[in-house]
Amino acid sequence: MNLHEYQAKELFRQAGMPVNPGEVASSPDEVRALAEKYGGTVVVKAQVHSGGRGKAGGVKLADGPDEAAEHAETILGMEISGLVVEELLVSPAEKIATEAYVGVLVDREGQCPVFMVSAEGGVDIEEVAATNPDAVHKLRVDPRYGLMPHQAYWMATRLYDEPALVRQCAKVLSGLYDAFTRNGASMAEVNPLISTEDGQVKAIDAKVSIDGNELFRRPTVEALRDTASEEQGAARAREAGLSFVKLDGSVGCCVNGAGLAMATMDLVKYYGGEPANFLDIGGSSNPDKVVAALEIITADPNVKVILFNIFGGITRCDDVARGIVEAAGRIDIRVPLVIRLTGTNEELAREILADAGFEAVASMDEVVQAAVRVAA
Amino acid sequence: MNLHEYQAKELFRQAGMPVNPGEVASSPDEVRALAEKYGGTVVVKAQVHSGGRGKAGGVKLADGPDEAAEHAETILGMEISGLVVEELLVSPAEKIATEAYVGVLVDREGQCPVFMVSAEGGVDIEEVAATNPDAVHKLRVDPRYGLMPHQAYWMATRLYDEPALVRQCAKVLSGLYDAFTRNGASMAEVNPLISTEDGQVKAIDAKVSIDGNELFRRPTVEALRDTASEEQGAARAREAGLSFVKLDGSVGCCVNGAGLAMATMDLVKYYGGEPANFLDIGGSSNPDKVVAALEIITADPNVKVILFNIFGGITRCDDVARGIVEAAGRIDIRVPLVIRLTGTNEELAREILADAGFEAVASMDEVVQAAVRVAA
Amino acid sequence: MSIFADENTRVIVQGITGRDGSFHTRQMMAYGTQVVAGVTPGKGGRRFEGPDGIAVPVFDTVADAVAETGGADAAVIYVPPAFAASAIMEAADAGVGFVVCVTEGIPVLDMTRAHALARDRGCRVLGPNCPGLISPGKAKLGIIPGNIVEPGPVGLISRSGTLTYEAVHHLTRDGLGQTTCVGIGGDPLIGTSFVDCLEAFAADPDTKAVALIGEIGGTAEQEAAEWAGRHLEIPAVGFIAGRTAPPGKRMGHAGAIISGAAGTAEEKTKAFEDNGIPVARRPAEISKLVGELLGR
Amino acid sequence: MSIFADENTRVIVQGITGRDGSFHTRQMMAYGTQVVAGVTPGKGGRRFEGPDGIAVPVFDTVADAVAETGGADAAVIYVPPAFAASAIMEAADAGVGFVVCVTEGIPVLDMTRAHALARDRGCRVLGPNCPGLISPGKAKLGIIPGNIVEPGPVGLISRSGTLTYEAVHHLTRDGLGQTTCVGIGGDPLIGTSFVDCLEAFAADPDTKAVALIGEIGGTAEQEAAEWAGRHLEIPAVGFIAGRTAPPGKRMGHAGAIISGAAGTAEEKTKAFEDNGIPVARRPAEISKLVGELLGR
Repeated sequence: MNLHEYQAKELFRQAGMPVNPGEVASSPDEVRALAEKYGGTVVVKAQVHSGGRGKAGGVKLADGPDEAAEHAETILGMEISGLVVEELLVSPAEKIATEAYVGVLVDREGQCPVFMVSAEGGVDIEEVAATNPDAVHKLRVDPRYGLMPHQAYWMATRLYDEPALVRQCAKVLSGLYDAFTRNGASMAEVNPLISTEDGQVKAIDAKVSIDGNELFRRPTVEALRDTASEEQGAARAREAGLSFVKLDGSVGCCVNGAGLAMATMDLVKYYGGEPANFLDIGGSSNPDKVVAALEIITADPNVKVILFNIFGGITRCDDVARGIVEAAGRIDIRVPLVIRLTGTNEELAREILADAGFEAVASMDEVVQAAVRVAA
Repeated sequence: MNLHEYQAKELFRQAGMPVNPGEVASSPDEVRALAEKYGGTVVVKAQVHSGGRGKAGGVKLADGPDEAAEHAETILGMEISGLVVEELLVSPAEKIATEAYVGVLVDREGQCPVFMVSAEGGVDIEEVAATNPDAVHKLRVDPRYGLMPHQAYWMATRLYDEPALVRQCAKVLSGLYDAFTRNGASMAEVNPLISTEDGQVKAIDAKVSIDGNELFRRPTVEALRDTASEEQGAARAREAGLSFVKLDGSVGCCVNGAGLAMATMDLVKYYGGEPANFLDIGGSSNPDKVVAALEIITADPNVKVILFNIFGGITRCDDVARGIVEAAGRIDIRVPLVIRLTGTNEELAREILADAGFEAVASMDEVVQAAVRVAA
Repeated sequence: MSIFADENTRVIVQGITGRDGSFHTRQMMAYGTQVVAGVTPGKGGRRFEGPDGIAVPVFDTVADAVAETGGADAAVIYVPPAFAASAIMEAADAGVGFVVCVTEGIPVLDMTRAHALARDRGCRVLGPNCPGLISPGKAKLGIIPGNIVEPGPVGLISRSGTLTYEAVHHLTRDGLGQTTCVGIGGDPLIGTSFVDCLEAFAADPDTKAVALIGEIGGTAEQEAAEWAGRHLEIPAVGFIAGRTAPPGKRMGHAGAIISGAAGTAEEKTKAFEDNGIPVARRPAEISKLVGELLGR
Repeated sequence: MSIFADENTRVIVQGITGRDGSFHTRQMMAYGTQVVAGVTPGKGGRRFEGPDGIAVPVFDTVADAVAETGGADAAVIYVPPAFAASAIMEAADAGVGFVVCVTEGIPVLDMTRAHALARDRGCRVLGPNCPGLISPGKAKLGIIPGNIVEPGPVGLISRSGTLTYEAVHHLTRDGLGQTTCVGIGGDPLIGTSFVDCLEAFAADPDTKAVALIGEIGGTAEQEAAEWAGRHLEIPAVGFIAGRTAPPGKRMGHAGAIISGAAGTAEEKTKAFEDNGIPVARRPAEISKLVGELLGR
């Protein structure tokens, strides 16, 4: 789950990190009032879950309240990477001396948090890593010890020479690690971390992604979710415990298991069709999940056929069959279903489906070809 | 640094542990008022840094306010292990079903915290360990992981069978570990941890010792120090950064290094004298420490001679010599000094002492024999 | 032979009294797996009724289960995600040498600690978020359906669950039985990698070919391809799920996400092919390619 | 020969710019110790002026010191107690294989973590709260005065600082030089035990006798006595400080406390004597007993 910049900054503040001031506004008048309050030059920044806000015109400097309001007028409602800007963060402009990058995420290979820091901040860090890898310093954190003081200090000395800045930066890095672990983040970064002309190190941007698996035990973080900015079907899928990603094709897919779901999409494409979605009804399923899956898929007007591909393991085929039958009774499924069920309790499932007038095939190639035919 | 029961209980409460209610009083009237407030039977407990308060008559049940006040009258001012009782903890009596012991301290061998738990609580745990070792369960905590949930649970199952009590006990143990680490304790124990007739697990006693080396960074814990209950000279020694233990003999000892200080005491005894104290002026010394050491030693009326035994390493002999000269000028040293200095800057030290009219010998046996002679 | 587990493996089941745990424990026992005990905190002292009148004792802790049953070689974990990392740590701490964690949805920071402890204690973890493994005709630890496998010469390794079944199903139907089928799990942090499994299969004289079923995200397939290119003497076949997945979107599995330009199906396919591993375009093709390489 | 450090040991000093650090670093350098660099956070880039016009570079971090000076075998730590455990962890983490920590007063819970990391990284810690070691004529790491030692056949191990000097002083005066004198430290949690030192001395062909200077508290002397009884082929002499110490009182050293009936001087003396190790009653007697055992 991605957080907005202003939310991420608040988590950073709670972890004791120095963050530039700022408040959120959702109208030009509010932006004007904030610019008046701060005085001088202010920065107006679109709050959307997307990189490249600057390039897209979503970040503007304003020399006073009028200009700030004008910018707000332009940016509010703008679309950035398909997301509509509904909130702006207004901050006083800082006198920047240097810009650095600091970030922490989970390293698959090391199976631990890994910091990436670079004295070259304010730019795309992936690009820095690609063009000038020596400028990016990596440090793995042993999860048994957490970030040790000497590690934070070592990283800080990669970014600054001046001892006072090094000390401040080491604190920032410890704070960042705290914010990362205390909130169950999968990624937390500051880009840029600035030093000001008067020798202060502070974060003027913030990006945090939360590990979805942490949210059940972090209600205050879960409360930061901006459901308005989610894609169609995502909220409903989440509530029902389904994994769902909307795509542009016409073959709705309902599969158990992420790997099989991807392979099913791939096979739809292989046979000349276009998948309408990724949808994994998950491991230990119950009929309600199937109902929810059908509701989500049928809400997409592009869908011309719904393909079930179920291989029973921990999921029992009879549960899925019951779900299909129940859903067919509860909601209006206006497109054909093509069903493949095999594995645990397969026979029972076929009986349930047959009793309700559905037929199921046993082969994946067969069912995908059938679906593509129907959608064509 | 030892805490009083009521202070330890407060730390336990802060760590989320279930602790029986109670308030501190220092007069019979206050005790009467508390007994009235709680109603029913109350327990009145002497707050002194000593085990065996019960056996000494410092813990009494009272059936009402009058009896409580009577007990207070008896216990206040009582001496337990040489310590005068000045405060009482008053708590409502609990309906006890079972009594267990849980404690955590630092294990030298494992170099980690170690829990000791026993279903046989309310008695001397060292005695249980000696007479029935199988009744005491030990569990080492890997400091890299802290107390893991399964470890707390495992210990809890050693104390209780009923799942509800096990769950409560596991929480108590996690809380105890938190209280232990968060406050820089070297020992924390609950004896007894009770289960009540209505199925509640709670601490009705509490004992915590704080690692003295932690106090510099824990001002709120340092504030719990009860200087009134400290032995003579202890507070002054602590302020001056000296290690000091009062003994009963007549040969005052001022030595650098704990090992040498002990060996000096032993040698005093070996040659037929009795040491008046253990005093280590520490590693990197400065003259002020020597002055403080002399003040502390001379405050003891039993002292008939002061023996300096200094072997210079990190301590420089000249610093000690300067301290002796300065102290001789500042305070009235009414007993003879016998001095032995050798090691780093020994020559310089001898010159400084000679200039001020003091003489120093080079051998430890020599100086100790001289001191014993003077004290005899 | 087989890898990681066989008919002699003594197994403890953590979460044995839960819905999934009890269902799959019965399936494991019915398949012939030596389940010696179960663990569910608060349910110690009961007995778990398996199929055919066999019952096993239930304990409150893994340590008790290990102590009271004369030792266990492996633990299979079916506990909810909030407690699963702790369950792995409990098993590793009790000296169990092999832990299969079926649970999906464990917080990744919990897993950094659980994997660290498992390494410290010399415990191999399979998963989490994996279907476990099955050594056909010998034992199954996890949830892979027993009726789709057959003993034979193929070793199978997969990041997926049901996609594994799909592939195995074809192999079995085509007469290509398996030594062991291992589902290594779809999480970003898993205890046993493709390479670990390849090493084990390479050391198993009965395994004559290996099928590697990967998916988008991470670099585990690339490392496996490189290892196989250098060390593997038996033929291997690859498959990658997620060719049609858009970048930046998590495809169900926490580990299945293309970050920037890294972890794409193209990259992984290329790594396989560069190391002499043909890549199937459809799940059904995996078996075909294996058969060809084995000269069937 | 000597144990743990000699003239070829390349040494880094942490806290080199402090009062004690700079004083003792100059003493170490004057003794001939190969000090290659110093570390003080915030002072990187300066040079530390030793005796005889020799200067060494100062770095902000141990990692930089190791990288820029072509490696170091040992680090000696003179930093305040609040930062000393962190300094040990920094050195161990930077791959330094031997760390001598002179600092006294480090919180014991900090040390549980520092010792764990040192073990994880394969780093031997001497101390904390120790005077370090001296291999006469070769090198000194720590604060043992160089003028009281001489090369010779005796290995000395002690929990104390100045009491060590006292004992060494007598040995030297009696013509009994030393291979290495090791102060293992007076804290309850120390990185190198009596037994570790005994093992090292036992493997050193030049060490012909060992003196063990213990004190009240803990069981380290008892373990050493038992080990020596079983494995040590050269003669050993013991001494225990604290015969007159009352129980339950900490005698300066955090580790020197009699808890209940355990850790008394009597118990330790008995352990030594039961294992054939004569125990001196006065510090001056240590040298006498060593001389007798060596037939001098």
